[in-house]
Amino acid sequence: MPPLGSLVALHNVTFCYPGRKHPILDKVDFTLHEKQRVGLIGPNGCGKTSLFHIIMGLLRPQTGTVFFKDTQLNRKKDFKILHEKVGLLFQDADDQLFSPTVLEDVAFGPLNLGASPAEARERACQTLQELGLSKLEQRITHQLSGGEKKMVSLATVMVMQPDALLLDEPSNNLDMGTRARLIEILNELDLAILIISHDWSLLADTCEDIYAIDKGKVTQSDKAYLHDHRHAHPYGEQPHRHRNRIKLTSDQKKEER
Amino acid sequence: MPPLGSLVALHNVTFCYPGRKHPILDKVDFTLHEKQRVGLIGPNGCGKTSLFHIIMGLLRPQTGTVFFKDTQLNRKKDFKILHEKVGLLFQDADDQLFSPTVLEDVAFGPLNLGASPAEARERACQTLQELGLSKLEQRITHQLSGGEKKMVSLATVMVMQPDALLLDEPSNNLDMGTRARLIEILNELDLAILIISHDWSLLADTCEDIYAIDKGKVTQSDKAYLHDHRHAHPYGEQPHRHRNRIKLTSDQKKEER
Amino acid sequence: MTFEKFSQGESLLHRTDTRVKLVSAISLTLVIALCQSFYTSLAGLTVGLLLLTFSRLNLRFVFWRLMLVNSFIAFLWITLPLTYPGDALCVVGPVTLSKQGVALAALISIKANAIILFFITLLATSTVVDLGHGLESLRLPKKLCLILLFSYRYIFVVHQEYHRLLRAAKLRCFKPRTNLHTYRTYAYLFGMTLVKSWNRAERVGQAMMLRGFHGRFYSLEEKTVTKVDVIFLIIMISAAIGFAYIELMK
Amino acid sequence: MHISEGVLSTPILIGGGVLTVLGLSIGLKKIDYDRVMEVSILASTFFVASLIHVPLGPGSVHLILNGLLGMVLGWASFPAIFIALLLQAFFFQYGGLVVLGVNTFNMAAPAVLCFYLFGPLVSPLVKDPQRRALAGFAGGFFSVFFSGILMSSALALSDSGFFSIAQMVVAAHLPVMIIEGFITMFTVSFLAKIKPEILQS
Repeated sequence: MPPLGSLVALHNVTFCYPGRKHPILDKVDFTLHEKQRVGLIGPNGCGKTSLFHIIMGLLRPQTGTVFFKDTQLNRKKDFKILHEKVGLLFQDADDQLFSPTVLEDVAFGPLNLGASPAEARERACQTLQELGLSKLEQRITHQLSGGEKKMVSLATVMVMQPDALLLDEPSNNLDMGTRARLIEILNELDLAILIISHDWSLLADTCEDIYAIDKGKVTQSDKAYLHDHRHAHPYGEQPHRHRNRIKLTSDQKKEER
Repeated sequence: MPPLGSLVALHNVTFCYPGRKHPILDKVDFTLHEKQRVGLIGPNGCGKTSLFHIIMGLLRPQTGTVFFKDTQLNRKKDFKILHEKVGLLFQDADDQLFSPTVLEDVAFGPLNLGASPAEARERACQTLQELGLSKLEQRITHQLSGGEKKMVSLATVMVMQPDALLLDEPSNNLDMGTRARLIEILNELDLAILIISHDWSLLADTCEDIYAIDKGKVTQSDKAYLHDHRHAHPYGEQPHRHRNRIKLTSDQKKEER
Repeated sequence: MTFEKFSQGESLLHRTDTRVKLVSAISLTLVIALCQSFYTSLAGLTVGLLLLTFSRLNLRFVFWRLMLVNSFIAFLWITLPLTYPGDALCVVGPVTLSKQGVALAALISIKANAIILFFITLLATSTVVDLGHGLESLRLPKKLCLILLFSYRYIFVVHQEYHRLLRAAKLRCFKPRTNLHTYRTYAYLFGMTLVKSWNRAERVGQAMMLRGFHGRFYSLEEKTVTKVDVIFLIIMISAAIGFAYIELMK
Repeated sequence: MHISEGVLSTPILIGGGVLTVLGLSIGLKKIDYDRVMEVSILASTFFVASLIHVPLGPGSVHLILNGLLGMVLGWASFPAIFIALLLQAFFFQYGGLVVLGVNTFNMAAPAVLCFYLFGPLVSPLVKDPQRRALAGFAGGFFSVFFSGILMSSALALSDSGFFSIAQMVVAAHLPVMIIEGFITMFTVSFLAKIKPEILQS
């Protein structure tokens, strides 16, 4: 059993894609607490997205259990309560947005939760305003830029007033401006956040805990060691910040030198 | 006029999408020499893909000219000689693989260039073999995995025996194994390569020169400065290489310290 | 998505040339579809079952497929005996069952099942790719064969695209019901899929042009017919002629 | 929405076959080789529509959308529907080969009719969104209605004993017509906003 009082938890989860020899997730335990901010780093194809899909009930693991607020979720139906309180931001915003205008897309969730059209509209407008997107309200979603689409898809999730936000490679394909704005917004949000990304500096800027995922296992970041990297930044000349909230152990600090 | 003896060159190219205020490419000069390996880095929506489409004649710039082997390409017809010698690898392999089976898809190009069915078949088989894909020959395209699709679409381009290869985000959505295999193959090829990607380490592993593209301008990477990055590597404990072919100027080296 | 459930296998029917199977299926189906006698249709069903044993397919899958396809036939069994004009077979309270109606429902059932068996054993044992090439060498218009093969290629891509959108809607608590909100949502989901397909068609068109396409498709196929194929074809055509003989003698 | 093999009479099967061959040859003539891929991908998209089940009371019905198909593809609806039905036969053994002509005609003829009657009314040139929505609804509704009529006529003309069944077929399609009307209406409005060139054919 995972620790009591957690928001979302996986217990002993094993998942193997049909036809593959090795499970992509192998007896994984994972816990996300209320308001906890966790980053998950790992190479492509290591099972990061599968982990999200298992949490959301889109994939069913071969063994193990998903818990939401200490309730075991067994059947497809059980996951509906989780869907109301946990929002998933897809890697590709084009997979998420399908309404003709931004306002309609953001209002879609509240309508499903039983809000009247007027209420849904109001909540959508408010959410867009909070994210600084009011001027996009009447725009055709399909014609937005990649960065705008990403922010609108964040709005479609935030309008549900979730307790937790799962973000799948949120900074992929974003220009520096949108990326900075996204980090700012994420840091203002008062809810649990789980981000998977290989954008290390995004994770460092937004999360308290960082886990690594590889060979089917999820391990806390103290195993992942920090080291120097030759790294070119095409925008090196423009001001950019690299916050790093991870507390280094003295050993790692030494290695960093 | 671009320098003589180049393979592909853009001269003073400006391109603006209809309805947009700012041109996405603004008086760009760009040259790709025979066997040169160039990486192009920049955020999404910065015009990387437009640049490729302009080179291939799929988009016509408002001003400026495309040169292929010092010949100015003006009309749609002129680009046909370029299509025979410059291959474009699309970002989404599903756009490139339209034939029902792998062998048919790879043989499609040679057949169009006038090869007999037997010749086309032989060239296709040979190309697949060279890329280590022989066992995929008879497979049905839509049943391939994402990584397999990417490798087969490389084969459909390589079978044309091009002088230059343009790759649009080749490592997107690839698993680690396929990505490594792709880098290996690209490094073995004896032709000019132009890659656009935001996968910095892919560019560092495959290209000699790196350009940045932003705000409509293409700038050589000596402007993009190399600097230290606090960077955690979850696999730091395992051996891994960071090749970096970029020659640093002494100034940059100083900054790197 | 496993659409081509029966196409994988090692049996004689899986190995037989697709063109031979196409010609066989068309001639057998034609005779049985047009026949009016029980004898002919039963002979057809027998040949169908015989082919099934040769095909060595998973009988459970075949059974479920037959059940699914028979749903329309079941509808006929409910309605025809009650509505078809004819002599009373029996009277249950106010309901009269028509003798001719029952006979017709029975005849249609036998014919339809015989034909489905031809279909499963002769056509579904090939991949759609082979069937497309087979139809092309049987002189079906080339454009039509190309549309068949390319549609087949992209059904899976489009289906996935639609499913990703539907998944996103469901994660945002979309519960399909009988109301306008539901129909509007499905319209948007399909509309967006259509827009994506439209854009994809443009990109694929570009990819084709870049690889030298100039309005002509060339074929790579050169399949040879074996002796076994010829014998198989002769047997199947003889069966079809046999059915026609039975039908005309009645 | 199709008739099984083994039900219809020989003259009806031949008649349907001839009409479909005519429709196909007109349709194919209108598609030059550069447009083959476009028609193919749109045909797959409409095939996928037939896999979409929308709720109707306690049950569900799958989409047909032959009205929308007609507005988008015009005469190319004949090959697109023919191929979709052929694939259904290959994949699921629905329908059949001999009856393919009748089934194609029953769905494609209303699509082409819809193209001429409602296509101009939903085109991007129409500036009034309400009129476009109305035309969209009418297109979706009537194309299924015409298909139902053609299907039941094929049954009733095959055998006068099928008359009652033919009536039931039309009645059973009534709720489907309404759903198709709404879905076509919303899709047409969606396309007009997002990608009007799809409705331009």
